[in-house]
Amino acid sequence: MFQNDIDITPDLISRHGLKPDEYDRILRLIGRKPTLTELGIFSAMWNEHCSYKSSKKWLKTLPTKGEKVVIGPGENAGVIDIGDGDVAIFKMESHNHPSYIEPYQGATTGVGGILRDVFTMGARPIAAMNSLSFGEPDHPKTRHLVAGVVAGVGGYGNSFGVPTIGGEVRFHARYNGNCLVNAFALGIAKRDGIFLSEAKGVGLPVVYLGAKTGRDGVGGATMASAEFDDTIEEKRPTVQVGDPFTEKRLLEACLELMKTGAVVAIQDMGAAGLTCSAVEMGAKGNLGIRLDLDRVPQREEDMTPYEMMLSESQERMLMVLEPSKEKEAEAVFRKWELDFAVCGVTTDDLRFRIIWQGKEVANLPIKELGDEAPEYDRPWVEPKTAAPLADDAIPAVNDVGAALIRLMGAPDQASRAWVYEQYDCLVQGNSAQIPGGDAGVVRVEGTNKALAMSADVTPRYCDADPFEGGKQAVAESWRNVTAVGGDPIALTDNLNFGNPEKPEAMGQFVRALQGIAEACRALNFPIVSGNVSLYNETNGVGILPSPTIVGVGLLPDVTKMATIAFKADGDEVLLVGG
Amino acid sequence: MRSAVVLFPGSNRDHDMVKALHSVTGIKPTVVWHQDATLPDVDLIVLPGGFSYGDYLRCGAIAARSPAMLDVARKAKAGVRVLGVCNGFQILTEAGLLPGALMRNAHLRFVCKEVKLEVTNNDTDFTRAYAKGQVIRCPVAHHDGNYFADPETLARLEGDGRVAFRYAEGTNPNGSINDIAGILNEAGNVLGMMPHPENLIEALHGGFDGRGLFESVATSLAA
Amino acid sequence: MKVRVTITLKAGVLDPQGKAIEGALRGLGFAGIDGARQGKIVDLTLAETDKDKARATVADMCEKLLANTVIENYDIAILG
Amino acid sequence: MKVRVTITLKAGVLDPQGKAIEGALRGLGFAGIDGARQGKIVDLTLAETDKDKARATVADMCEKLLANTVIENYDIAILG
Ligand SMILES: Nc1ncnc2c1ncn2[C@@H]1O[C@H](COP(=O)(O)OP(=O)(O)O)[C@@H](O)[C@H]1O
Repeated sequence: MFQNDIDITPDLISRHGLKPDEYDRILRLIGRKPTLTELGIFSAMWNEHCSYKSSKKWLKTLPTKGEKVVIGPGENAGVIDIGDGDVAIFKMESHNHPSYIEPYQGATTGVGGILRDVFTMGARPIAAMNSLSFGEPDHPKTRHLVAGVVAGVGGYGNSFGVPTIGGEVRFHARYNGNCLVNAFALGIAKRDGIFLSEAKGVGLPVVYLGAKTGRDGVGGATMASAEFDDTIEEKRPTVQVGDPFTEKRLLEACLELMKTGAVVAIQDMGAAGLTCSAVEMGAKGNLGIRLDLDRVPQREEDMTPYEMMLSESQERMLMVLEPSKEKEAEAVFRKWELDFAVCGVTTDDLRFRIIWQGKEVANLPIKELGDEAPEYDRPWVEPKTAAPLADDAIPAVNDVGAALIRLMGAPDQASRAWVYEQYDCLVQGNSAQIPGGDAGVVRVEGTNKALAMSADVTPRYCDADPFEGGKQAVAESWRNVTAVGGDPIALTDNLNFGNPEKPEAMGQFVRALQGIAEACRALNFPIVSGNVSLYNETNGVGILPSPTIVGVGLLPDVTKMATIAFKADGDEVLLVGG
Repeated sequence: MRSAVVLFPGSNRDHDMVKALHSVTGIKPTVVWHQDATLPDVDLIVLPGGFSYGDYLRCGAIAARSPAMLDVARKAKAGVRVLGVCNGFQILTEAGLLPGALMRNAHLRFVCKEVKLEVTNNDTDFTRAYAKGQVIRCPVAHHDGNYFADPETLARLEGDGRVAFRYAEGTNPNGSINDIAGILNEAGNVLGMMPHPENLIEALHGGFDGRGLFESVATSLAA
Repeated sequence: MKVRVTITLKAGVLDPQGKAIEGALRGLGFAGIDGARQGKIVDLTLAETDKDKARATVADMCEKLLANTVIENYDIAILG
Repeated sequence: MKVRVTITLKAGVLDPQGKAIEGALRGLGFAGIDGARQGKIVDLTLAETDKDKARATVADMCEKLLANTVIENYDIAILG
């Protein structure tokens, strides 16, 4: 029997990843002890992953505005204008911890999540990329992780039907206990066909769509913000399983529904699905939300409200619907054989209320849940930078040929065909440049223009000097987009760092971010979306600072695109640049 | 040439196929939902690529039992040309319209790359625009393209010239028996193939080798 | 009633997955493996309470969908 | 010695494949299906003749390769 009113002990608080002072903040905010469901909701809303409590202060310093920026950070994905009434919508997101625990499913659900972020906004995804960092090639876990992650990235994207047109793979001992899986997706929509999460109107139906809710990943969002240690085995059952088949139908159903004018607001369910999505929709719209959990489609028996509010089951969406179109909306979802349930209503009381078996199990101030989340100015120290190498520190090469072969065969230099040949890079028929070149390029359907994109970061550089490394990642992405003939417009980032509670790691974060910001300003290359993944640390060893950048640019005429291959015998080869 | 593309839940190269047919024949194909029990009267029915029903149970198995497929079978029997590409090929074998089965790729991985195809038989409605023995370029993108048939079936396919395409020059990407990439039914009006001719039909794709297949069907109808 | 359908590949049908499993096990240092074949199971929960009827229904399901009898055999077990 | 390993998804783990099978059976007109879950089997032929040793070796194989113990359970049966 589920007990909502159990005693909230310090142990329970700490198991929810909440610090004692954070719990005091909750008490002050609601003026009483929270129920168990409420504690779960706070833990989901206030963990690092959802609240950005360690990084918010610094993210605000990034340049996010530009002539072509339609929507910057804050929505599911960033939006840029690409002319003719078209917009490109894109974002990158990490699934590092889940992929380390279960590489195949971790990677699939990462790809699934980022695709949903894009089509939630009304865009059909037309390109995907991924940036993968693994431990040393001969580390006992590496082979298993690489095989699982690559198969998972492909397994989801290929089935969903989005071309994967680029990415990166690297190996380094500092990822031995913590691989990185960053997934990027980009979609296309019309400028007047963008959908947002802000709920509007009182008394409107809140509708649950997609797959049923199970106990998948209960506590997962909290896990993604906790450092790993050897108790990791115990956290295993929280693995979510991705279902690209359901997601593909969800995509088609959502896009079909959006055309009918029935959608007032829409939000995908990612980490801590129902909680974060409902709170975000309400808070943004200055509205309360009441959810009736007995109407939520459930896959498992006897689910508690606590489990339902924290479930991370994939392939689900929440929408606020235009009431007159409810029947029409339902028909679309039935056609695609997806669950559809009116499970809540918008209210004018600014409360987030959860009803279960006729009882109210949570009643919280909706805006404060997000706005009053703790925000930290974590102490940081200037990170150690590596001293420049002396000119004679590296012995001269005697046998250039042998050195070249070694270089080309090095794990970080060798051909990536074994990875990208497992990804469908052609589906949709618009791929102009597939993996193997400087940037991936896709044509915008029905036009002669195309979008170029490239994922870049060199964590070795960031480790040696976070500021310069951050700058370099932006510059490299810019160069790659330019190299195919694209005009860089904006970028998304995925900031993967170690434990922010350690001043040295926090210093790496701060300095890298400053470097990124400086490069973005210098290049007039704004950041329109992104994701932060902290606590990438195992047994006290942090990863290399890894701020992945994906820059996006426009080619007005795809027939003018440049490619990497030499074209003819006797052509002259020029070296340009500094 | 009038054509129809059958859309199953999980199809994902339907759009590519529609574009290819439109581009080559000048007429936009009709898209038919898999629940429709009757297909329109057309000259060519296409089952597109993708992951119908997520490839769950067996690739193509669940789609092969959908209402539209009963009509596809009827129309195939009546001589209407039917083309199944990739998942479409898997559906045709599962529906019994073509013999054999498509198994998991020998290396067990999804493979997306360009291969070489030998036009083994150019005396068919689908291959007339090519020369016999011509080697064309064509991309593949699949997880289960490893064609298998028992020895008698195989002997019959080979003996009757029903192997339309073979992977050439050592490019067999999946372990397919006899390097088989595409086969015909006995009457020659149903073709199933793993490679994607619809993805090599314009300059953007880096070549035009896939057009011949659609041109062949169009001209065979005109004749 | 719970019914388990076990679907195996017919003898003589190529089994890339089985072969790969065999190779992978050898690669992990396991010796003395003379063969590996893979197959699948489908566990069904049926409202039917009569064993014979359940068996007949499931056989029909196998013929119509669950097994591809060109390449697969199936076996039905009533689990209770 | 022949050994059959049966690998099933842990309770609660989403089984998209099982769901699709269930839906397809309904679509074919079968009624009274309360659930379908899929799993797989691996049939091994081993040189080993001692049952206990075979069982131990196969358990090791399951842990190392055959089953994904994060989401799957396995069961070992000696077929003889
Ligand atoms: N994970 C991946 N997914 C898809 N494509 C990849 C992946 N990793 C590398 N690639 C592709 O392989 C090619 C070589 O990669 P990389 O060595 O990182 O390129 P560069 O150093 O030229 O930027 C690029 O075209 C890149 O897009």
